[in-house]
Amino acid sequence: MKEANIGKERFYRRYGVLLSFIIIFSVLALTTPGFLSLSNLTTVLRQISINGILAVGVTFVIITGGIDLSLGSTVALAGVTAALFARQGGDALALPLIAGITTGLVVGLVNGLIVTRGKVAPFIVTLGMMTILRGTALVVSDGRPVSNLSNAFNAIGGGDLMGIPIPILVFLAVVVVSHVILDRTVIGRYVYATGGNEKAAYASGVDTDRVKMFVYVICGAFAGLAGIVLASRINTGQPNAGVSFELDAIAAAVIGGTNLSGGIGKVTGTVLGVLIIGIINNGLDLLNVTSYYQQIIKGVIIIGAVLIDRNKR
Amino acid sequence: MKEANIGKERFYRRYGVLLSFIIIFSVLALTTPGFLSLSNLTTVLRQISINGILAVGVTFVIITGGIDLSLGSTVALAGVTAALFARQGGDALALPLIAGITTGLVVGLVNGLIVTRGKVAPFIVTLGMMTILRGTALVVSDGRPVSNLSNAFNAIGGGDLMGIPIPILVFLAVVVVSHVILDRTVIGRYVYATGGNEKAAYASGVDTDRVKMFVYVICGAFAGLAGIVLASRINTGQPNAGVSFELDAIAAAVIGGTNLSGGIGKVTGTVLGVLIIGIINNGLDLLNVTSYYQQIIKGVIIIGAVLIDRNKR
Amino acid sequence: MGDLLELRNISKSFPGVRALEGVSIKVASGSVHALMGENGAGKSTLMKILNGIHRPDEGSVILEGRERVFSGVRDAMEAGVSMIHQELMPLPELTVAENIFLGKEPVLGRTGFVDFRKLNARASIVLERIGLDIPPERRMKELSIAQMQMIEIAKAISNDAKVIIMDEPTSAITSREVDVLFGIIGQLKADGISVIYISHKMDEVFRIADTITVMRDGRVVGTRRAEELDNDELISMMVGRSLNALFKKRVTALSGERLLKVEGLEGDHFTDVHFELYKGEILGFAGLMGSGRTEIANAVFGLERPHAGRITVEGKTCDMGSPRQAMDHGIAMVNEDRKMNGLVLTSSVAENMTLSSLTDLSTWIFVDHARETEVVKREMLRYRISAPEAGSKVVNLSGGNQQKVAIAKALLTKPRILILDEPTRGIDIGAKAEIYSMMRELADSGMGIILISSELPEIIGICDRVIVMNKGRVSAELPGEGIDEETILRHAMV
Amino acid sequence: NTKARQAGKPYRIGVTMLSLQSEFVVNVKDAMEKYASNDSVELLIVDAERNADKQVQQVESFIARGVDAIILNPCEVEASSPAVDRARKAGIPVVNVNSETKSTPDAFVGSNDEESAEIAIEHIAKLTGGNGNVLMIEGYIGQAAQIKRTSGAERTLAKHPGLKVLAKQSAEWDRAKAMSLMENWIQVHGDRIDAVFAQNDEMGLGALQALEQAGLKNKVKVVSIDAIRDALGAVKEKRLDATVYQDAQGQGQGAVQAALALIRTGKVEKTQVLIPFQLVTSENVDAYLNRR
Ligand SMILES: Nc1ncnc2c1ncn2[C@@H]1O[C@H](COP(=O)(O)OP(=O)(O)OP(=O)(O)O)[C@@H](O)[C@H]1O
Ligand SMILES: Nc1ncnc2c1ncn2[C@@H]1O[C@H](COP(=O)(O)OP(=O)(O)OP(=O)(O)O)[C@@H](O)[C@H]1O
Ligand SMILES: [Mg+2]
Ligand SMILES: [Mg+2]
Repeated sequence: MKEANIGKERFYRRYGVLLSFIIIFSVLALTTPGFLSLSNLTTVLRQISINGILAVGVTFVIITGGIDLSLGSTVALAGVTAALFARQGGDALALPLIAGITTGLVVGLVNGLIVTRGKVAPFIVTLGMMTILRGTALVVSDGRPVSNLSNAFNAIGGGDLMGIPIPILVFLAVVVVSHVILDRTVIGRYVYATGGNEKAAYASGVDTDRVKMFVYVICGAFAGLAGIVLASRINTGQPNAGVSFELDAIAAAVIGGTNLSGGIGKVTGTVLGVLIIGIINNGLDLLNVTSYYQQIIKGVIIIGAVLIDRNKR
Repeated sequence: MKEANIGKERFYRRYGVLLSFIIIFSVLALTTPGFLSLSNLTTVLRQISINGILAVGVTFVIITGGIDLSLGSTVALAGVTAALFARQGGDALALPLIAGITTGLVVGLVNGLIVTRGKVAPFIVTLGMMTILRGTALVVSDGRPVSNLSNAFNAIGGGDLMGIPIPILVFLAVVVVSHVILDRTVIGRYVYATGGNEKAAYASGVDTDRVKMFVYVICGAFAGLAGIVLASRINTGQPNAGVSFELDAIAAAVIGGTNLSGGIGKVTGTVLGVLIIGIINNGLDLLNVTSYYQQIIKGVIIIGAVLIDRNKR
Repeated sequence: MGDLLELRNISKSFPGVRALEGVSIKVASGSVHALMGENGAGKSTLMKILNGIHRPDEGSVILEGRERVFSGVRDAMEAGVSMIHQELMPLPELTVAENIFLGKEPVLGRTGFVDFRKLNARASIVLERIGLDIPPERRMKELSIAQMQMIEIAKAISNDAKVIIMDEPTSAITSREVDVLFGIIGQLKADGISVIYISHKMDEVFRIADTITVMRDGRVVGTRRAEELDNDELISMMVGRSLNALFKKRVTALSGERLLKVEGLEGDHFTDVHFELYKGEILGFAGLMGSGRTEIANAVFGLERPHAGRITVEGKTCDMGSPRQAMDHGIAMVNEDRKMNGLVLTSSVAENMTLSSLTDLSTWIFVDHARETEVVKREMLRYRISAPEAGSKVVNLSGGNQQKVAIAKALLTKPRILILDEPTRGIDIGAKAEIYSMMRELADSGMGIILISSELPEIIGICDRVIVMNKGRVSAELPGEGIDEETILRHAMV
Repeated sequence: NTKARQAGKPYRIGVTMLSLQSEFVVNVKDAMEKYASNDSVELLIVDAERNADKQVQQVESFIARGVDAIILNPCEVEASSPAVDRARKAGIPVVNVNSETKSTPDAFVGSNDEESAEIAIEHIAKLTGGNGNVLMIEGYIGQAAQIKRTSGAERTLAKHPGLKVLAKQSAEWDRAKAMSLMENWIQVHGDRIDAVFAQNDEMGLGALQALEQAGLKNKVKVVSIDAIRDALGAVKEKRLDATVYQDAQGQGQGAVQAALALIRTGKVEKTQVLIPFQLVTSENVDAYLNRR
């Protein structure tokens, strides 16, 4: 009996999110006509890819005990920057890609520097950056969408490769790379150690400041990538895009079992969190639930998913 | 030399925010014509009152190591509820006031219950509640502003008492009550203890769950109050009001020295944080800075204010 | 004298661990009942049940003849149970007075307002009683660990308790404070209050205990009157076998090769510190609490920047900017505060153990899992770390096993110089013996070891040379042979 | 500007705009600035960020600073009304631009939002022959523009019983959100969709893109409102079937003119200048493209 008990707890700890996901998925599959079709599931995957890229990026940051509220604005700024180069640059892809990702990288670098050198709480640094970057995106684009982008650029968001939409492939690549980094590499270990107990990690010879720089930079770079995907998906660099994207990304990570106080989290969990949010959004639209009620239901499910998984830790 | 050093640290710890405030205030006073006029300073105070009420409320929550992201939606829902009663209720004030504050109270109660009983992270509970309450506000108001409110109700936001605008008086009352609670009462001690080291507080016989309930309820009630003030200021219960108010409130608390990991914070500090944000907003408008650049400057100053104060902790 | 308290047939399981199995003990009123046993035997768990923190799976608590079910700490406190926890639980931002009276603040009338005057006045009285000369308004975070430990004691005795549980109350304090504590325990006994006293220190237990219960693997091995037992008998009850001599002396002669030289080191709380460490030597640092030993170690290990001074390792002057740099120079350190500065509690045994030496266990940027597992298994066996598996979270290990993980982590960096700051704090006698013999072995193989300890017997027993610190200065350097506690204390106090 | 200053103290007009993150509003603002640069006027432009209380605060600030007139681009009908009341109480002339408030200002220059939706739906009726299934993408729920465009659309739809609304949903004025919404709708409604009405161009363009990707565009008509640059381009390329032109130029310029008249003479010729909406299709799009 006691053994069984232990087994149950372990099961929850490892598979709690999966359970939430399966429950929600099954309910939708049973109640929602069209939900299970291949084309709908592909649609869901394409739609989650942007939130997915952001959520995986912010998972790194959250594991170190930090947070990044500037994600949404970074998406906007990177999208606008990339679009500016995609407009001027003819059909060359390299320039807009480099511009977008570099924008994200630099944002991450600045976040990381203020957090580590300035010793300001990540919440406040990235909250300040959120406004700064939004303003910058508006300045850069003069408050207007940047459009008329090259076909090559627009193909990133619209095209497929071997039948799979490119945004999905980008998301998959981000997932695989991130999973490997966190699960298999030395720096991945340091990320967990820094979040679990910064002082102890430092005393164990981990350069915790460098680890933090690393996570903000990788999170920023992913946000830049997400900005590119978004801009090419809607064929425009929108300075007002991405508002509150960070909240969805953080919610996905936390639903997926990442602990906001640091030290705990997995890419696979975050992916499940992203999927949960994605199928809820899709399912509620398919069911044509009124927007008012959509919000209520979404909120309930987010809390509910974490409740099911609460045995974590 | 060592003594001087310690003295300096103490000074920063106690007066760092004040220093930031004085610097920003002086710069604005010197560069901005009209900033120092009595009518302008009164305007500033009236403008900060809503954010002030919210920031003081969320200070309680943050000191226990929690967070409340549902503030903005609570403001909207409480405003709508109060407005519904202010419309029906003729010139009676009691009903809308009770309705608004009770709404906030109940929201706080639910937040507190899920945090303590459900053991879900406050970030995710209140993030979920943020959407739920927004949806509820839309349902309750049927997606439309609730208007045609009684004059008595509208007078709360628009009127004065002995020449002082009522919102300022409400804010002052909130500040005084909160300061006394946190600084002088037993429950105030428990709030700090719970945030400083929950296990230790529990082991000392503090009912930490009850303390947490208390802070969410008080924060919710204040948000309800802020919702009433807002609705009466704009003569409408607006279901989409208050978007991202929580971020300004949290920023004010953190600028004021409240520590997001709990245990540290003062009402006086939060008030300074609120004032800093208020005079920045006001000053940038007075200086006629373009709105895009305003955002950039605001972000920089928020981070800067905390940087000056970083010796805290 | 009747029994004040009875714990009857208590069982308790945690995920993967059966912590207690049918444990029964009786505590007479006005007596000191010592609870002893190896790390992880279940002592703290049993006491947390009595204190209302844990609920037992089976069994009952009978206090003053009545069966009680405590729904929380508050409940237990009101019934007259008070506890000093093994892990320090300070509230760093609150004042000393607020810490002591947390949960029982004096109020003005029935208003809910704290009566700060009365609070501070009462705190002063309690502080005087425990012989601590600090203002009650001082913030807790400004105290040293030892002082915090004394505050925990103050907190427990200021409750109106019938039973006071003391879970390793002396693990962070020096003999002077121990004497104060034992004086207080004497008074408590005289007042008819019972004390349950958990410690790994034999001499203490024999000094004050009336009754001794020994636990092993979640069960009671036996309960005896203290005077019926002697040292060896007690040890064999605890570890299931008898131990050879605790301390082994050096077998090889010192080569005299200098590993470390520290000159003119100055920090916040210490000045003008000189010393040298030789190959194969165990150098002890003795002193009272707050005498600056930890800070010196931190400076040498790169955790804190000294204001002045020079550190030379194997003839090379080194700049210790960070622990990483110190490690690169062959230094490793086991911190005195394993929870704060030693271990990542949310991570597993394996992850903690290899954290400092991860680059040695990896190919390119990837961790070599197979090699890591092999190393961790080997080390777990070597130090007899009892954990369900290498992947178990450290937070669920007993204190002693946590300490062993911290030591293993330091040694995996293959240091030439090892700094051990209070390495046996909270460790059971068996593990202590293992650590001592390990230290000897390491020293014999050429490592230089600095041992900072407040336990004079181990300083005297194992060190080749002893430096005594007094208020931040080196007050004496004594040879390892032929010193006694009195000599050390004289230099430490003056 | 320097000239104006030398000639005497320039008039100062406080301007609070609904949201400078919305292209149409930015266009109105630009038109004001352009017009003001010809006259001795200093515009103090602030962004209310769609927050009615902020707008009221900004007007309070303007009053405290003693501006000569205030131009208000209201966030909300009711909620922005106190701004008008306060300004009038302080004796400062107020001009509402683009949309109305409940309180009456000294002058109004703008359009009636309901009309824009009427034009759009009428065009859809024309394109579909009065029969078909329509999807409606709404703006941010609870905002004045959303409420009016919804009610205008619903009123007109009622006149065309052959037009059936399959679903309506909010995409919060956002292109990406509208695209995702449309993608989801395609999954359920697929070939049954005949037309899409989006309450602004951003959302219209998002829907358009989803339809194009699903290969449904040639079957489905899309009409939206505002005539922002991208939308005009899409109309020109015959991708978007129509947009409804709202005259940013005329509104901005008219508002400054009215404010100046109020400052100088204390009155305006017409207290209500209604600038009509115009339907833009591929036939007349060039005229609108040239206006920029
Ligand atoms: N919260 C917990 N979750 C899981 N396991 C636990 C928990 N607390 C204690 N244990 C386990 O229960 C057993 C008994 O631990 P306990 O702390 O009571 O030992 P102890 O006798 O106090 O040891 P020490 O002398 O090292 O303090 C150990 O195996 C420990 O790992
Ligand atoms: N967190 C702290 N804040 C302020 N002062 C401290 C702190 N920790 C220690 N001190 C002070 O620093 C001095 C040296 O302390 P240190 O910890 O190095 O001594 P120690 O000899 O290791 O003693 P022990 O560890 O037994 O307390 C003491 O005066 C102590 O009061
Ligand atoms: Mg123990
Ligand atoms: Mg020490």
